[in-house]
Amino acid sequence: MKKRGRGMACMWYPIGFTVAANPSAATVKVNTDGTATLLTGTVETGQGALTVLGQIAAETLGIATDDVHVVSADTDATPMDTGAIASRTTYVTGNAIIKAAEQAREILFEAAAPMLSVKPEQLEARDRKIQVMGFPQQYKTIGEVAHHSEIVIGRPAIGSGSYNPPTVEMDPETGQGKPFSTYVYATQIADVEVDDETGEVEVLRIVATHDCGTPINPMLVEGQIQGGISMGVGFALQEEILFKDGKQVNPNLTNYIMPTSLDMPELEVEMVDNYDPTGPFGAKGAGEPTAVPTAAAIMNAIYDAVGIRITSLPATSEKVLSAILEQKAA
Amino acid sequence: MIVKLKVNGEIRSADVPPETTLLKLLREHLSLTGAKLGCDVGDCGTCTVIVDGESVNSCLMLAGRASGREVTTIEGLASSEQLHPLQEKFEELGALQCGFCGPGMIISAKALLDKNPEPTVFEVKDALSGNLCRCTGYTKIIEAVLDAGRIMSTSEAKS
Amino acid sequence: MLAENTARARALAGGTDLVVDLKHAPGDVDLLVDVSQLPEFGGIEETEEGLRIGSMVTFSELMASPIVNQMTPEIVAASHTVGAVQTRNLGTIGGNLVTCVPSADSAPSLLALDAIATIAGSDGKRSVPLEEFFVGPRKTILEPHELLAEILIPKKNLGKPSHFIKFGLRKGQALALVNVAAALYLNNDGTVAEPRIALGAVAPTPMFARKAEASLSGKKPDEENLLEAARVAVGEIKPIDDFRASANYRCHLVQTLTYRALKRSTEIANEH
Amino acid sequence: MATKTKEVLESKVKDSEIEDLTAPDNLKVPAKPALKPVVVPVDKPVVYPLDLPESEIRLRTPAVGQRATRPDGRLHGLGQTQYIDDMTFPHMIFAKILRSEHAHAKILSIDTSEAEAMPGVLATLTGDEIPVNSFGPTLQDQPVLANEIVRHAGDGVAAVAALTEQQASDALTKIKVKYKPLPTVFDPLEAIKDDAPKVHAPHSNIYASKTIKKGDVEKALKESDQVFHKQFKTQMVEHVPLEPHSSVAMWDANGRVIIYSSLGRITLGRDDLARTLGKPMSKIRLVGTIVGGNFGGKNEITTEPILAMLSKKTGRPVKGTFTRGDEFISSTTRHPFVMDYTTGVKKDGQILGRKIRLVLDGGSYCSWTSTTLGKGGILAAGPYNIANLFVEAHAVYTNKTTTGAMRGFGAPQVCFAYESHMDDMAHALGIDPLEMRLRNAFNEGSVSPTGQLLQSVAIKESLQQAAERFGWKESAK
Repeated sequence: MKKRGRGMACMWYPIGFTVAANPSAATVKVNTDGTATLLTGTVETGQGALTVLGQIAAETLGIATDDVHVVSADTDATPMDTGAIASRTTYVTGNAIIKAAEQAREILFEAAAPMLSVKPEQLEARDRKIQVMGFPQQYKTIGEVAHHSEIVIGRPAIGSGSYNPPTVEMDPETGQGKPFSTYVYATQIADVEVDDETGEVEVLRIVATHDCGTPINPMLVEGQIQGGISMGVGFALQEEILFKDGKQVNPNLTNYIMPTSLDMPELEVEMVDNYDPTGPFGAKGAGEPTAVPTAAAIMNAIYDAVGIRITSLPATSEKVLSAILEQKAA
Repeated sequence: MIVKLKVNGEIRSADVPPETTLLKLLREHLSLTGAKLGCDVGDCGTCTVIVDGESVNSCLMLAGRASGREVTTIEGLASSEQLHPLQEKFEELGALQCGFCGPGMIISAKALLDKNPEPTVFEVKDALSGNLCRCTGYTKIIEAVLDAGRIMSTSEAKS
Repeated sequence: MLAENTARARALAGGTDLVVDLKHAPGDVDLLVDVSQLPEFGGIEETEEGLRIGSMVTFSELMASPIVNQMTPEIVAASHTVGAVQTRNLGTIGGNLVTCVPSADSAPSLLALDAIATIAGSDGKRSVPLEEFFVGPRKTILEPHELLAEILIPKKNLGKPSHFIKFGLRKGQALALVNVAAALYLNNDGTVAEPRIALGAVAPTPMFARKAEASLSGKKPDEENLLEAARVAVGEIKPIDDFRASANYRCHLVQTLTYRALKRSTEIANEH
Repeated sequence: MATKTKEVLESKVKDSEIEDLTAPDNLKVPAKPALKPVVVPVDKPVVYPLDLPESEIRLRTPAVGQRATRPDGRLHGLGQTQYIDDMTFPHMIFAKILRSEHAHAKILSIDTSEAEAMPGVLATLTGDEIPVNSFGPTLQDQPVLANEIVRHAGDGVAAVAALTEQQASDALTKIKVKYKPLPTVFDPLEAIKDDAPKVHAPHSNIYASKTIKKGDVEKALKESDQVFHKQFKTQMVEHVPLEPHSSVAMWDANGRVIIYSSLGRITLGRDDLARTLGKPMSKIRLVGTIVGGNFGGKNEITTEPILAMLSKKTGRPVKGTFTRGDEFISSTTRHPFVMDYTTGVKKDGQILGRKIRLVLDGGSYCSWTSTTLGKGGILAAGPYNIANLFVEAHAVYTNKTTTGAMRGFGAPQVCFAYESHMDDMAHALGIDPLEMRLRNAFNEGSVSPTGQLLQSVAIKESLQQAAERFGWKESAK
């Protein structure tokens, strides 16, 4: 018979390396038509890093996402970056990009100030314009200013910056210290059905609410959460590298069982409204934490459905059935 | 052996060893690298192409068997003026992340929509179950296929 | 051609298994003969004797066939569980049977309908019950010069109430831990006639649970009798322990799923 | 392979233009003149949309917060994204790696002479030829190609470069490696014992430890109304990026090496290459492209130095792409954890103290284990205010596949434990699991297990928002 159950799990997860320095550097070049090029040493691994980093550069310069071309991942051309790891790209590389773009923007402000008969500190960059704060009717387009700065004044608008999350070494005895700059938080709730005669677990639905600070690109954050959950479902129920005499027995996708489209539940994904003052425009990160609470939520749902506590992953149908039978025997 | 086939509407031929798979023929002899090699044994679906209207794992089909047939790869979906509705929707909804599964995924979806432009969610999942994706959880992919199907069925109704 | 080059020649059907074998052991085969397009091995048709399914019919063709859907819907259901769309488009029913792995998904639902295998060889054709076609893991009755030509579902079994259940480690593209197909008729007095219980992945070859069938024959299909048949079936299987599942778990599955398949078959019979 | 394929074809392509192309016997020239000449492969570019309008959302300001489409999204959909394995270079050859079948053995000899004589083979490589044959993000304990000891079934021991991948694979079977098997240990709880076989003799199998202490946990457990204990275990998991690891190396006449790689971190990748190849960083160019899935599995070098050395030996671009099997047995995996949790609570659900012991199966090499150990240990108590805490975490070597970075660095493992434990306690105390969590969860300004003041905390908000969306109260049994 199929039995329904629900279970929740929450988690916390840090951004960046544990204590160790993990800097990023970036260079932003504004073209004379007001578009820009961002140079970053990070690598796009599918998460949408280059899109998000482009958006951060665009935001700082007051231009649109499409105005920024991102050049990445060439040690001959791009600045150093610790890389696509530890959910650090939006936060660490993003902060470096803001510094670089601000430096370029400052050059634009200094060029625009006399053009607009104000001081540089009175200016802001918005909607592809350099405009006077509190009196936006008075503006020059970024293209005009960038052209003027580079071609007339002879000062190209280019900036470089770097960022490393501030941490404090952990005490070797007590572990006390500040290993990370910031953390994100999340909850997932799973709705499952357990067949108590075969042990088969079907995950019907997962609700996920994740804090990532400001979502720079909500569509990409949703994608991270959905993908992380699929990894969590595999971790919970099916995936395991098995060994015999020290050799893997299932090193292929026939017998290493990861979720297919038919194995994924309905997903309902939301972001928790939050703002981290240390992050770029309040952002933290979203990559890894999405895969963290899924298995725990599913295990708690299995408990709710059939009253068994799975203490070792994955909860294969065989393991679940044998726990059910043990419980009946007891 | 010489294999002659029609790929994306063009007649192509190549002289290949008989054990060559259709995937190798496409990638290494015809420079069509859209279909990917992910497992080489038909588990992952990244090599999916359409042969005479049916989706197949090109890593499991010997090139000789494709001789005289019509093959559609991911490179054959768009025209110079427009994207295929699937390509359009996959882009718009951010359905792909690393993108490695994308060509196979879109080809499988095309094979489905060509026969059934208004599939149910289950039918979409079923049609894509031979295409593994590790990044997306399939959610946005399924949405994009459903959306593309709607575009395809309305444009068909109009014409 | 195969007859002339027996030792290292293989007939290529859909290729979903054979092409993989070639990649793993390229030196084992010197000659491949593509039989997938031979017209005499294709096609699905209703004949005097029953439903004839050419061995080179793909699983997708089976699923799309109106005759198969109408007359033997469980063969459609079983075909649907084979791999994924891409493999079903290439993979043939004959290839699946000839490869003869214990978990061949097409076998149990065909066995349950007493399917007959027709074999073509250099010296003519012969027919055997499908059960006898399977000799051992990856070993069939076929002589090197022979090919599986077609499968026949006898006329009397077309429309026989039947149910197929595949149990795998996931829903998409799964390998079976256990396959169960049941088929039965109900007599006018409501008792069971000609019950068939065919099992896959629990013995060296796909098999019938003959004792379980006998235990149910002529009895009312009530819960007790169906459960008893399922229990008897467990005694007939020879499952292995492997990394996918223990033999013990496969026994549990056979009992549960045999009961369910019989119960569903009974329900279908009552609906008729 | 002398395979002959006899095609018996029934063409489904009806166009008369290719009627004569479907002749079954491909060795014969078509008997009648073709209607159109046969198009010889000419790498004619496929027609793509060239100048479609940009999606409106990418043109909006402000940029932050927009659901902007990815610039690579369209290329993905068109099949135009160039992954490493899609790249070819003139005169490019292919490398394959022979891997150990032994979980632990001393290499007595490696004889590549027969392989070198195989058709198409241009070079072989063993670990002795690599200038600095070790790497690793924390401890440089992993050989690029093992030349003394293999520590898991999957260690590379030799490489071949040949004109085709098949020739390279065929040649691997001709390499003769003599091994002397050594005692093995696979279970981390066995490996932690003093008398266990040493994976990196003479060093202890315990190669990293971490402790976190806060308050007085023993006292807290004594003062608790109820104390719960449970052990949890997790399994080894593979990243399964759909794109297998792939690289191409080109050693040029100036002694500069250009490497295209699926690595997810090129700056540190170049550091590793400079070290292993013994070259100045300025002589190495490492280029990444979009990675076809990483999840932590592409965060260290694998074949790059091997390809570079083979390129140096042959003067040709050398490509090496993992098979799916290589991906499983030789790339890193997620650490199995053994986790002992002891927690003391008050009747109202407040957690007074918690004691945790984590043992990480570190596999054969350190890789990113130190990071996993650190994060796992710090996060192990959960997002809860626990005044009295003791966490000890140890990583141990075993003769299994190397464990390394994988999405979450130990967090999914400890979350499985602390959240399962949380529900057990809630059920025992008769408290709703949501309420149990809300009573203990961090607030803004809470102090973390390491004494850090936490800011931008949103754990309670996430719990409440999820409960509301799910219908937690409504679905109570």
